[in-house]
Amino acid sequence: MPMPEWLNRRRGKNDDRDAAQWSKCPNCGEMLYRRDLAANLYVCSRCGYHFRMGAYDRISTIVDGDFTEIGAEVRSSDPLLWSDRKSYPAKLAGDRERSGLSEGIVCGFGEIGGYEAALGVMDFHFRGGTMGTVVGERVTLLLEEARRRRLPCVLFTASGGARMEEGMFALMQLAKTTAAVTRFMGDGNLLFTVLTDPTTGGVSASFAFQADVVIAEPGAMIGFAGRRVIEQTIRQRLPDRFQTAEFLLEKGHIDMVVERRHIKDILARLLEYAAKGAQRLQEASR
Amino acid sequence: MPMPEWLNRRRGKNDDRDAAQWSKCPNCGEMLYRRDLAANLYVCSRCGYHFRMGAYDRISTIVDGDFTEIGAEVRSSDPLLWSDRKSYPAKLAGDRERSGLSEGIVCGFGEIGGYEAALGVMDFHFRGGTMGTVVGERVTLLLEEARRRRLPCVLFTASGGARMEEGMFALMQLAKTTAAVTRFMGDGNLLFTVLTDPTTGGVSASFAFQADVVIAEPGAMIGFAGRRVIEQTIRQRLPDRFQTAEFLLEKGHIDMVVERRHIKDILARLLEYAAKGAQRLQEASR
Amino acid sequence: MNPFAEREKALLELERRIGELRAATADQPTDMSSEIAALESRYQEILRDVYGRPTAWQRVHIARHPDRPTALEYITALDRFDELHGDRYYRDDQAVVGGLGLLRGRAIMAIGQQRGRDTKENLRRNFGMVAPEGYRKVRRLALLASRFGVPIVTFIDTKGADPGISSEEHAQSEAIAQSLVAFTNARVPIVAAVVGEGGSGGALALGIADRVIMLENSTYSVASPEGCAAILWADASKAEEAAEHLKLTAQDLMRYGIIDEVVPEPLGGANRDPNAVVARVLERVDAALTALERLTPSELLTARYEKYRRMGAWGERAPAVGG
Amino acid sequence: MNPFAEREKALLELERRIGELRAATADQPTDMSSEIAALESRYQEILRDVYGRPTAWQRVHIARHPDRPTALEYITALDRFDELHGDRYYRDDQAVVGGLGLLRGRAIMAIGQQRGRDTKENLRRNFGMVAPEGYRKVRRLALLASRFGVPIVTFIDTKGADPGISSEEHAQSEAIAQSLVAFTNARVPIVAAVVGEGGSGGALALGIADRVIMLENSTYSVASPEGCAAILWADASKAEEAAEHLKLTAQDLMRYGIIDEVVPEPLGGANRDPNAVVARVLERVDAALTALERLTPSELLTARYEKYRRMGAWGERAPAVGG
Ligand SMILES: [Zn+2]
Ligand SMILES: [Zn+2]
Repeated sequence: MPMPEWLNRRRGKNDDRDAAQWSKCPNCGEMLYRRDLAANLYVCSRCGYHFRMGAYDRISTIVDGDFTEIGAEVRSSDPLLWSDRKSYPAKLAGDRERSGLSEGIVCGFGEIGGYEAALGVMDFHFRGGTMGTVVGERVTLLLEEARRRRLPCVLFTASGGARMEEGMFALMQLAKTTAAVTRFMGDGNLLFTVLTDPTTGGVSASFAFQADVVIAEPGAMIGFAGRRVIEQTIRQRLPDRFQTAEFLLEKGHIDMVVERRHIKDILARLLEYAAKGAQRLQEASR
Repeated sequence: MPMPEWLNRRRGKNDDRDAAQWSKCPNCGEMLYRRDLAANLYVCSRCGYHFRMGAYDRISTIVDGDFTEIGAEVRSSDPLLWSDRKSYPAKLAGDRERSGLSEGIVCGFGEIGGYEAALGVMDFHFRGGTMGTVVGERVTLLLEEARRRRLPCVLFTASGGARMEEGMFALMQLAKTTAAVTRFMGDGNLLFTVLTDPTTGGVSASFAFQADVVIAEPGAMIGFAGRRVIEQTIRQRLPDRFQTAEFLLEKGHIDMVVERRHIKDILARLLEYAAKGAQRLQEASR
Repeated sequence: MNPFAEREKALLELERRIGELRAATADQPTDMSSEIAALESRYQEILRDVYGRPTAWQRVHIARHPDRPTALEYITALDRFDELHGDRYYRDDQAVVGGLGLLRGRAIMAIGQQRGRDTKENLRRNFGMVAPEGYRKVRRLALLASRFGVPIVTFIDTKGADPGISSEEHAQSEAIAQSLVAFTNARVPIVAAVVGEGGSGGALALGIADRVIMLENSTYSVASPEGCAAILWADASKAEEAAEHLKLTAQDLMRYGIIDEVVPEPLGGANRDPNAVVARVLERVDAALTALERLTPSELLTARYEKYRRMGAWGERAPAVGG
Repeated sequence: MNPFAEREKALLELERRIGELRAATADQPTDMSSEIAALESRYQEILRDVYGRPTAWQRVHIARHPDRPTALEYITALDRFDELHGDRYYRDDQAVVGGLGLLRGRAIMAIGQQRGRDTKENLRRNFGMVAPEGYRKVRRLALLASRFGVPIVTFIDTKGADPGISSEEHAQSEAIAQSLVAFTNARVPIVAAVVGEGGSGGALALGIADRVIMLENSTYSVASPEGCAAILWADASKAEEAAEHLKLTAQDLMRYGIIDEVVPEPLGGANRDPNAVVARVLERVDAALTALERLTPSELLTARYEKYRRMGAWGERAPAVGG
């Protein structure tokens, strides 16, 4: 797949992660050559383990061609003037440097299998994908613009929870994005989410599970409370499968578990059903 | 409480049930003088056991004064030309004679604590309160008229399930009453149900649990499948509490368990909340 | 053991012999055509004898035949199918299969009760007896169909709702009641196909539809014959008698106006040519959808209300019984 | 042991002695007024010393004080209350109490998190930590309030959502997410009162409101101080430090525009005069409802959207941080 120009442009700072030529699969221990791993969509060729994936890498595997980013200009402020071992602005600067991202989500518009859609992709590499004011604002801007353009929306989630350093401003993003989701869906627009490893806390308890169709990647850890918190509460070790995508499928929480290489296909098919449904409604109303 | 004239009129044939001067409480074994039992709303004065109650008796304890019956002219036909040990028309005639009722539900309009409402009361004494075309039609007529008059509706349920002798016509009453409930509620009208002993099968799986607020009498058996069917399926005896109102309250299925002597009060209070809410909405819209 | 499957053995034996003779004829110069014709005539005779005019009770057994196509046969015969799982709360009930798919290029939401095709699947699918979690999945998918704007197609095949302890604990009544509401309110066309047994409220929870079609030997009734006999005469063994009383055949229900169309099966039942039956049902579903597609959502809802409003027999429309 | 309850002991001892002296004075001719005055002055001094300007961490303890009025104190102080139970599916979660009631003649839907007032109630109420069944009850009652046309009043008091195994198995995330949707969509006025601890998404699930009021010593935060310390520094014992960082006091949140009103408490906290505090909160709820009552449903929804739309600090409205 040729790399689109916008992707190369945004990727620059990401390259230091490629410095390590080999990655060890945390599941089966296989040493994987990093270029092969990337070519295999960051899935272990031996055991199928799904590595966490960068937002721009993800976008390049989902959209057909161009991707028009929106909300990139929205940047964090430091409302609580937080400083513990490090100041919050210093933490942000460090993550920007390391990840090549301006914040924990990349939002924009593109075509998926020929169907235009809004697309937001969270990235765990930036502050653990925590939900803060920028993530909340970008999701809201995306949904508002998608609503204006009457386009369906796909959100890929990856989040360790709420961003402590933004305190209640972070928590309020659940309310803000819920308001945006509710308006968007209330007008009859469809929302699809793809939950990737990990999807927990505030993101899990808002748009991740407010969608019309909820898809998850194999092995992804998904839940409200973190594993550690539960183990401390109940004072015993949890089974390995607990809170995995497969566990949630069995428990009826999610619609499907889909391997990374099929996710674009399934999204395109959902968009096709939606397009056919919309067309049918339009014809019936004539 | 003076007996309203309409009640005496409709009650005539009921009186043979009063011939037995004494009733034995099935729960505690106490012998109860029938007139005292009636004065105590058919609740055992010793243990609080709630006897099954006739529809007209019930109505007289719920409405303030007058009750205008509707749908009384709707009578069963025999669509399947059913005849087993007895013909279906003969079974109906027998039940009419014994119960003094024209069918398994009495519907109409009256005031409850000063609030006008639609009221339907099922009676187990007629064909075990089974759901047939007449029950379905009367409930539908009641809801349609209540919708026209923008009145809330209260339905007391008591049902052994669907009426076999009307075959699929009986089953279709679930669809018909659901359609009526859905239109009624869809226009913003409130539906309250009071589940009395027993409420099972099709009635349980339709309007009983489609209501805004679901109340039950103490000790009432409520469920979809009958106790016997479940016991045969699992080949073991069920605990006594299984499917009682109290059990369902714990399991979160119903809003409240209310003693018979408080039911009118609680209905009046619900109607008062609804009236205040409607008034508030009207004032806000001005 | 299904008595119909038993009787089929004689036919299968004849089929085998005819096949052998034909093979022999092809290889050899001997003219065996008259022997073959004789056997075939006998075969047709048995076929008519065994299957020609099945009684209601016989149809119950055809409807329960282990080789009769199940919901999944119809669903997997779609041009495409993407299964959606779960009630979002507690469990993915596998007695219900549902999801988005394409039928002759048309996007639909397909939902079926799946009874299982072997012992292992029977257990996993709970013999097609749906629990509250399953009806909540049904309800969710019906609501989702309205959001996508795609019609709903259901494949009904259940003895009835699951009668277990946990189903009662998890509010089976509420689950069915709310599924009925979802179908009543769906702003998209609904076509229901009764492809096996349609048992009681557990079937109707997928059965409120703008058009209901039924296979010739399917049954649809207010209670299973066994259940009806147990209720009326406290004797489940009188099921055959109940079956005749209940008027549960497609022909009866068509006459009563409770269903809209009967889809013919081959002599001997759908199990004798599953692929043809599946194709025929899907063809009829497609035709029904084509007819319904022209209606706006509000026309659909009005027509659906009127349809069920009329169901019943009372007052001026039917002679009253007794006094 | 709650450190504030410990410190109160000195005060209670002084109170007792002042009371004794007063009683003695009444009986005897001896003039003890100067001794009484001295003790009272010392009492006030300790009061100011102990409670005068509590730190954030001290407020966390006041908010958790065992004698602080719980949600049920507010709810039972209504003119009338009819409790409604259950999620309609699985369980009546007693960590949530909700129902219809009258507040100064106005019909409302009251919903509160109830942490319990003694060990037995704590267990029954799961310390006010709500499970998915509870959030589904909340959602149901919020929808019901819109059907009745009555405003919603919530009393928030929780460390956070229940973090147990079965809560995860029953889709805690979905339950909270859908409660947020229900409050966002409610076509009636919503007033939320943070009366104790407001912990994380588990509190916000009852907290989306047209007007949010907070008691002076209540706390409301993105995570409990212990949780925050565990997340950031893997050391829950650094909770005090986290409490100061989190800006979880009513005063801070008022300054940030995240809440709308601070309701004063007596010196020493609401536990020192529960009845007065309950009455004052209900009075402020009533005032908020009076103001909101004039709005039509669509005005309410628009205002609510705009309110939460503004929550955050970025772009032109706030100086960006770093590059
Ligand atoms: Zn591997
Ligand atoms: Zn008794």
